[in-house]
Amino acid sequence: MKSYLFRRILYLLPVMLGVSIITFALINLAPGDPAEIILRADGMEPTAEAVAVLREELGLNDPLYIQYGRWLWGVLHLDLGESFRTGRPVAEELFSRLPATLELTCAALVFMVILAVPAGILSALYRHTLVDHLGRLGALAGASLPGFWLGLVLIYLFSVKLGILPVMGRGGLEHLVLPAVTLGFGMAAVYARVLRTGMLDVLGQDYIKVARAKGLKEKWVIGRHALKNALLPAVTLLGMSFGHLLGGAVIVETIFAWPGVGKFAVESIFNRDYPVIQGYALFMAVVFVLANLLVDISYVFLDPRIRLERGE
Amino acid sequence: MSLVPVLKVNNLSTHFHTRHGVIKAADRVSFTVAAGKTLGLVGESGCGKSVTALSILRLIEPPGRILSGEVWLNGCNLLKLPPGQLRQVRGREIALVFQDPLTSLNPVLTIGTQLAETIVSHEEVSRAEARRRVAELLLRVGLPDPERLMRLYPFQLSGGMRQRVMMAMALSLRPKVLIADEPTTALDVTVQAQILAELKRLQEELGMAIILITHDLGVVAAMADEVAVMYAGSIVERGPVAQVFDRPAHPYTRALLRSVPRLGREELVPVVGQPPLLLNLPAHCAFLPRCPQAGAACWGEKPELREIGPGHAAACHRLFPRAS
Amino acid sequence: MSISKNFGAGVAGYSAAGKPAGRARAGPRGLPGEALARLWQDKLALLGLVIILAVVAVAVFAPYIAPNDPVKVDLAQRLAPPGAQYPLGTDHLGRCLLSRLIYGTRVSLATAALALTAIMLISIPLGTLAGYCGGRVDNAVMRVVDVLLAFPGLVLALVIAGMLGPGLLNVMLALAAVWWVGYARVIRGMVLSVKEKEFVLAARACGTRELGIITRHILPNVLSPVIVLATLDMGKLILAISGLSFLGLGAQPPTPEWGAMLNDGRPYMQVAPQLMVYPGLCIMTVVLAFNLLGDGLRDALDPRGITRF
Amino acid sequence: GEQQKEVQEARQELVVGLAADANELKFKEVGIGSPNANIYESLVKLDADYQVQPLLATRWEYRGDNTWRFYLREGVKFHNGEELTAEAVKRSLEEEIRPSGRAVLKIEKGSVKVVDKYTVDIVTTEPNMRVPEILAHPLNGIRAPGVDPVANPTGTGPFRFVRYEKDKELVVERNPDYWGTPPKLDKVTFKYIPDHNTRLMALQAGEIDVAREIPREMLGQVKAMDGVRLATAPQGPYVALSLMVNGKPPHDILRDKTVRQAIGWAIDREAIIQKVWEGNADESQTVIPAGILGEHKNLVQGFGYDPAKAGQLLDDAGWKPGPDGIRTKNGRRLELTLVSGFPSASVLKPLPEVLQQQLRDVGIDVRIVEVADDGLYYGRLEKGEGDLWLERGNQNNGDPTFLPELLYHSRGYQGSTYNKPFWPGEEFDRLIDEARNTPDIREATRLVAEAMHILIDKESTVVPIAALYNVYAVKEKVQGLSPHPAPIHTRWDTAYIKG
Amino acid sequence: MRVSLLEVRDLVKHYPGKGGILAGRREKVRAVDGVSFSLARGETLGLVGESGCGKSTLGRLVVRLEEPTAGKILFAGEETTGRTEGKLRELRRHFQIIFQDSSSSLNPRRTVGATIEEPLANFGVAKEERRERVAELLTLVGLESEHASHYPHEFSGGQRQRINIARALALQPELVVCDEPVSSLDVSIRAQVLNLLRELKRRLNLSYLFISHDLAAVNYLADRVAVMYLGKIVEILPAEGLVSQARHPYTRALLRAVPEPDPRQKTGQKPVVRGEPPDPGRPPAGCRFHPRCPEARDLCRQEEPALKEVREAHLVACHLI
Ligand SMILES: Nc1ncnc2c1ncn2[C@@H]1O[C@H](COP(=O)(O)OP(=O)(O)OP(=O)(O)O)[C@@H](O)[C@H]1O
Ligand SMILES: Nc1ncnc2c1ncn2[C@@H]1O[C@H](COP(=O)(O)OP(=O)(O)OP(=O)(O)O)[C@@H](O)[C@H]1O
Ligand SMILES: [Mg+2]
Ligand SMILES: [Mg+2]
Repeated sequence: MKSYLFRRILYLLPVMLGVSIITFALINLAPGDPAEIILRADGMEPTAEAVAVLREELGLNDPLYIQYGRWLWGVLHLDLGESFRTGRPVAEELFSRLPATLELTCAALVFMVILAVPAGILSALYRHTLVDHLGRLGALAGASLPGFWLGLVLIYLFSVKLGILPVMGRGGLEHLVLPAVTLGFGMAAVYARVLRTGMLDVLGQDYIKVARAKGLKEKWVIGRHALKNALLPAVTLLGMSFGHLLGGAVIVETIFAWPGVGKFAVESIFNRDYPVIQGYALFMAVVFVLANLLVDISYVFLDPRIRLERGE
Repeated sequence: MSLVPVLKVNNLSTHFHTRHGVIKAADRVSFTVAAGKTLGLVGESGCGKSVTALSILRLIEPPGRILSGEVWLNGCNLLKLPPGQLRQVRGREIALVFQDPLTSLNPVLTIGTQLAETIVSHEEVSRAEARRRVAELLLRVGLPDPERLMRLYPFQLSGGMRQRVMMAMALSLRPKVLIADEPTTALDVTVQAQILAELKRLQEELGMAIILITHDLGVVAAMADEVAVMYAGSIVERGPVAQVFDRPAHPYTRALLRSVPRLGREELVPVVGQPPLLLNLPAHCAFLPRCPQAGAACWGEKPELREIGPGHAAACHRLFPRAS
Repeated sequence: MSISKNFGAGVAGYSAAGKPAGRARAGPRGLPGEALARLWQDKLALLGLVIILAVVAVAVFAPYIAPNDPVKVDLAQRLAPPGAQYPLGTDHLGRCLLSRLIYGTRVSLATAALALTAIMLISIPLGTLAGYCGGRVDNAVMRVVDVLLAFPGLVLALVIAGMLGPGLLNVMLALAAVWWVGYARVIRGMVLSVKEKEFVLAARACGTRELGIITRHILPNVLSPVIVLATLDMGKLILAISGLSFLGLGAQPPTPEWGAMLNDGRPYMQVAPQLMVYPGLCIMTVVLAFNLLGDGLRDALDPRGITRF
Repeated sequence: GEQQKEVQEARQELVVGLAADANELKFKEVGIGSPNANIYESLVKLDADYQVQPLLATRWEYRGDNTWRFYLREGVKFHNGEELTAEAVKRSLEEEIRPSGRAVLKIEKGSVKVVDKYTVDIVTTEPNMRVPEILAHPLNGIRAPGVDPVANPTGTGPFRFVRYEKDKELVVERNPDYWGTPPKLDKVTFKYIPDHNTRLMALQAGEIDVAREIPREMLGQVKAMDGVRLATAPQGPYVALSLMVNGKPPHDILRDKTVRQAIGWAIDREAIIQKVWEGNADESQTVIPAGILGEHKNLVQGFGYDPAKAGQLLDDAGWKPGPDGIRTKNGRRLELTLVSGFPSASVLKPLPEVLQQQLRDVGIDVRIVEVADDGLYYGRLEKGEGDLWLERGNQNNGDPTFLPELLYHSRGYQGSTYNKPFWPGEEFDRLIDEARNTPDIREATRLVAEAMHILIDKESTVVPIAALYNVYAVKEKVQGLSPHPAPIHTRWDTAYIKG
Repeated sequence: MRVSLLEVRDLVKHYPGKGGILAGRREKVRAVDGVSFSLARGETLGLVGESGCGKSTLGRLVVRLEEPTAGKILFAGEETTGRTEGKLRELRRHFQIIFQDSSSSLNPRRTVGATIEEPLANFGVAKEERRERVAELLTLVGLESEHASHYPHEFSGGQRQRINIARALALQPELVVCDEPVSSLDVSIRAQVLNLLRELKRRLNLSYLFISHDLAAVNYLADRVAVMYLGKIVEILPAEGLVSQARHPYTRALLRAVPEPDPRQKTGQKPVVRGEPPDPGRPPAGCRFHPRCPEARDLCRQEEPALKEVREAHLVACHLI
């Protein structure tokens, strides 16, 4: 297993290299000359000479691979350049906002699991009953709701009308509720559907029949034999959901004035703060890759088939 | 035969209600098994063997439904038992072994856990005691080094070992009846021979009754004392193995026996036509379209299973000139 | 020379029953006719289909259905309540809300459909090639896929759209650039499994050329899960597009696009909630319809659930 | 007496909701940008009419030879207890104010001379008659020497820095040792809430007391809210269309002044003000805040709404109505591109669509291009890709030449390259240059007003739409808050909470 | 001896072990590990062996659906190994294959007619003629010409296998590899298909390589029987002598393990060999059968026995003989 983990981590190297190439390439999508933008951001007039001087200074006239090498070298030293807008190191800016985003996405993930697991499982256990139909329709509707819409409606209801939850901002647990629900709801719907099919699959398996034939209590059959098998594949999906949540966080953070990287990224997009956008893409990729790594590792621990088959 | 039947199945009917119509997977199935004896249940794929087995344990799930019948064991009708008591019977009185030992074992639990939980859920024993008994059981089904084995997961075992584990699981509470649903179909012949021998030995030791489901006439011949031949959801012939093989009464049994290739035999006479679908079966004898001896009488209602000799019964109009 | 001279008549006595034995349960699924029959049973999926057909009809016939010019600004009529001239009232610039919603159908559907087309055009050849050729081609494609999958999809789409600047075309490009990856992977996986099927081997054994194998044997068998995926993804794409529009990266005024309309209506959330409610409902209904249909199609075409994730 | 009592009863804490956190921006220092938390004070300040008033300097004079003398207020202490002296002013102006600010003032190291403990001379490197007006900008606030302006911003203002969390909030507290009347508020918290709806709902829910930057379209609903009122500033920012006068085909239509003027007459400003902005704007068409032009503001006339006249002008210019209502001339359709994006497309919404409709009504077809920010806007402008350029501008100091020079002078402000498109001609340049070199502010203002007359009425390279004013949505319990037309000059020390 | 239609010499096929980049070390699976035999025109060679011993791999190698790792295959004297697919195509019409799984060997999205037509189209038969031949072929295998327009899922397993046979025969091949053609079929149908195959062989002078793990079925159809164990042929002998003259301990064990449908014999429940077939990734040293062989000796553990002729047309690979 150790060697599996080792290889799994080793495998990240080429992937991260590719990620870095794409991230680097992103800047070339943008209209306009970075030198010019920097000059403007500094309140200076981008005259032709000034641009030329700055281009030379920034090495923008070097061949792309040299620029890439230089950039990568910087990235490896956690130097993602400086924000055009704030003039501060991008890494620092992102790091300081990352905890807020992680807090939000993790809370949403937890909410998603809390909502989706019982919903998915109940609707599988009571399939073709009212519970199931309502669950299925609810899940489909949930997956069809635009998140920003839901967010604004939730604020209006729970904060303005009922006044039981804060409208916005990051703070205690009560601040987390609405954004996490907004963010997690759509994914929960998707997740519940996946769990339902997974559970139905498992319930049709022979070993479930065998467990019943052995005279095990139904609780035991579901809780021990069915659940574990049904939840295992769902674990992999957790990693993917995390990616979706990171994406969805952008909108939710903007609505709820949540001081995270997503909101920062949107602002940076509108300010054409390219180093920040670049850094954001890279950061999210790293977080996502690490999350998936975590999921894979936990999967290895959870699933004996993988744990014991690899290596040793 | 004056043997006392342990399990008595009477007029068991199980139907599936699907979009396309009703599938009469088991239609008024009746048979008995005596202690220490083996009943072989043979028939083509889809004729209702597994459904019958599952119905006995009441493991049928929607869209299937057990319509009628009685399953007598120890003086109780399993089909009428409240769920709590039924659970007590399952595993302790009747055990089940499936065809595919890989899918029958939960892939994420160790062998030891899966075996021990059977014991623990029926008897007030400590975990340690349960595991001790599991080890003993594993030795008994011919698996060496049980301590190590108990820590393994199903995928780490070979097919034969898994099937032995399944047997150990089934036998862990010394059930009176063992239902083995094609226990060796997935295995190679050499391994099949090992497993069958093991089964025979354990039956002698424990004195249990076995219902052996298979479509391999050879396995029936080797293992069973009595045989029941199923066709399209119903038993068409039932009787002591030697009699049925030597003097098959039902045209289907006869045709089947002639269509199986044997070492050294020169001609094969196939059963014509296709096996029927159990969907919306006609009212008459289901074998009629394939029957070489069909006559006008066969177009009437479905024939009943009737005695044609001691312990030997068949369901065919040609055997009994119409009485009514 | 005719075969009959060689073969003579059929081998007597083995004739199988006259009709094909109509196997209801057995056999691989995925025949158009049978799938449709199964879909017919699924009332929710039918509902989805009906909605989608209706929406497509609305999109096509928008000029004939819309009561007013969708971009005609009439400040005197601003935020008018529903009435004879404006069945759903007007927006903040006095434009007919209903007409805008009707024309918005065109924009939203067309954008999502175009993005989807681009996704297909990239992913089907690449996925098929990777799965069928294996080896180095597969490796190359899959490494690219791995790398793109290392980014959270929506994040990458946002960043690309952000880099390219606002505009529906850019949003479409960004989504296509990110979205094809999942398809390529699914298609490759399916091609791999179909490639191993014995009918492919049989085709090769009887001398069918590679191209024939791909087009006649592999692609048709890969297609139905792709259709399911595409149906479900139409909904997801519409959502993603509206989300990006919400952030201000999408449609340019005065294009009546639902996401942008929603965004425009936000300031009036409390005084004229209909400006947000109707576009939101439109998005939700259409996405729901695609989800319903996709779900039903999945059950009908792909009962094994290859496309489940 | 009674008011005093109320003040004591209520908790004197104010929470202000803002759209964006500008504190982190390059060259902005915590507490100065948006919002100005009144931590720092400049030597002089701008009153609501853009007139320069004493603040840390009680008096100032121009002594010839590019020398401006300022007499400091005595006994003023920084928040860290140090005294405000000429030395501190020198250091602050020469070292701590960002280079661009120094460039505007035209000072460099050594330009500020300590005359005595409370007197400084500012000797500009070239003539600059607008020093006091420029110094009024809060960015030129005086910093305590030797203090980290990010971690611990320290000035002389009525509020002291407490805490700053990026993207979340900035908190300041009352400065008990303030040299003037100490503020009534104990604490002010500025929260950053980018989404307008959320900001407004936060106000409704009572999480904030003041919401700034509420889109004008939303003000109608704010008025209807219980316990919320609007606090408005005198007019400040302007909205105008700048017209490309020397574009190359296809953007050469507006070379014709008649067409430019037709556009001026085609815009129904009243409808825009009343319907789009719900009455929250003013008619003024001077571009420069009317307060700055003062008595001379009537030199600029602007346009009225007269579609018939607009049509006539277009007819005169040879553009005749075509079958679809769009005018044509020699087979060419009257199609113009409107670029919206200064300072950003989102703040100008939904104006482009309204203008599109109004111009269409006189037979001009308009294509809208929205660009996200000023950078892209300038980029487009430099390439000359557009005819009509929709801008919202405002002015933060008292220098009347600032905006005209920045936007329309051929030289541009510090030599911009993008002014040519809207250049109204030599005469304009001459007037602005002269204004800049006139020490007397009233005369300077008159010259600027004349220049604006040329810009708007004569050459019509700019078609003003309206003057705006800042509106804050304020909880009723908040009293004494009077927003400044330029938001950065707003003072919070006069506000208090009524119990 | 007749002219060999098929000649297989020292054929080897190794597969990389399972697992991708992330798996541990990979073991080569020696699916076919040095197999030689020949097959005469009109002859049927039966191939038996336990699951995973390499029967199907051998079959696929023979019809050149796989590239062998080493060894030669000659078809009617022409080498088929080492040819490009283009050069191979002309030869393909002479040898065809029928697979075990009757349903997965038919494309569910093509009609039966299209499926049977495909080989004809590939070799340039005109459209009209194809129609006719499809009808003929369908009748030949006991179906009806109207069935051409139906889809595979409308047929039962036995009928589907008939369709497969029709397709295989479309090009009038000389050799047909039957890879367990009846294993997936119901007992009552097996005999139909076996008889059909036998009848076709007789009529069309076909040669079969008939693969099965069912000794009785092999014995019924084959002229000679080859027994495979872990990638190697351990015994080849004429079918008539299978029951009485088999010499290899494995063949004998197989024969005894097969349960006969005769209650008086009660065969098939005596464990004749111990243990289970080993993993082809790690074949044991020496004789591959030695760990399970009741008569194994030291020599068997060390040295691999070669296939030796013990009588005419009877070869055995065992040290004990
Ligand atoms: N869940 C189900 N839904 C619908 N029909 C079912 C279901 N389970 C079984 N059947 C039907 O019941 C009939 C009997 O099935 P069963 O599994 O008992 O056959 P079998 O004799 O065990 O066959 P095999 O030899 O293939 O195991 C089949 O025709 C099948 O169509
Ligand atoms: N494409 C492949 N890649 C890797 N290993 C393979 C491949 N095909 C077959 N093998 C391996 O080669 C060995 C022989 O397989 P083969 O299918 O030839 O056996 P078989 O005798 O036909 O078995 P069965 O009776 O189960 O059909 C097996 O261990 C199998 O796992
Ligand atoms: Mg069964
Ligand atoms: Mg095989």
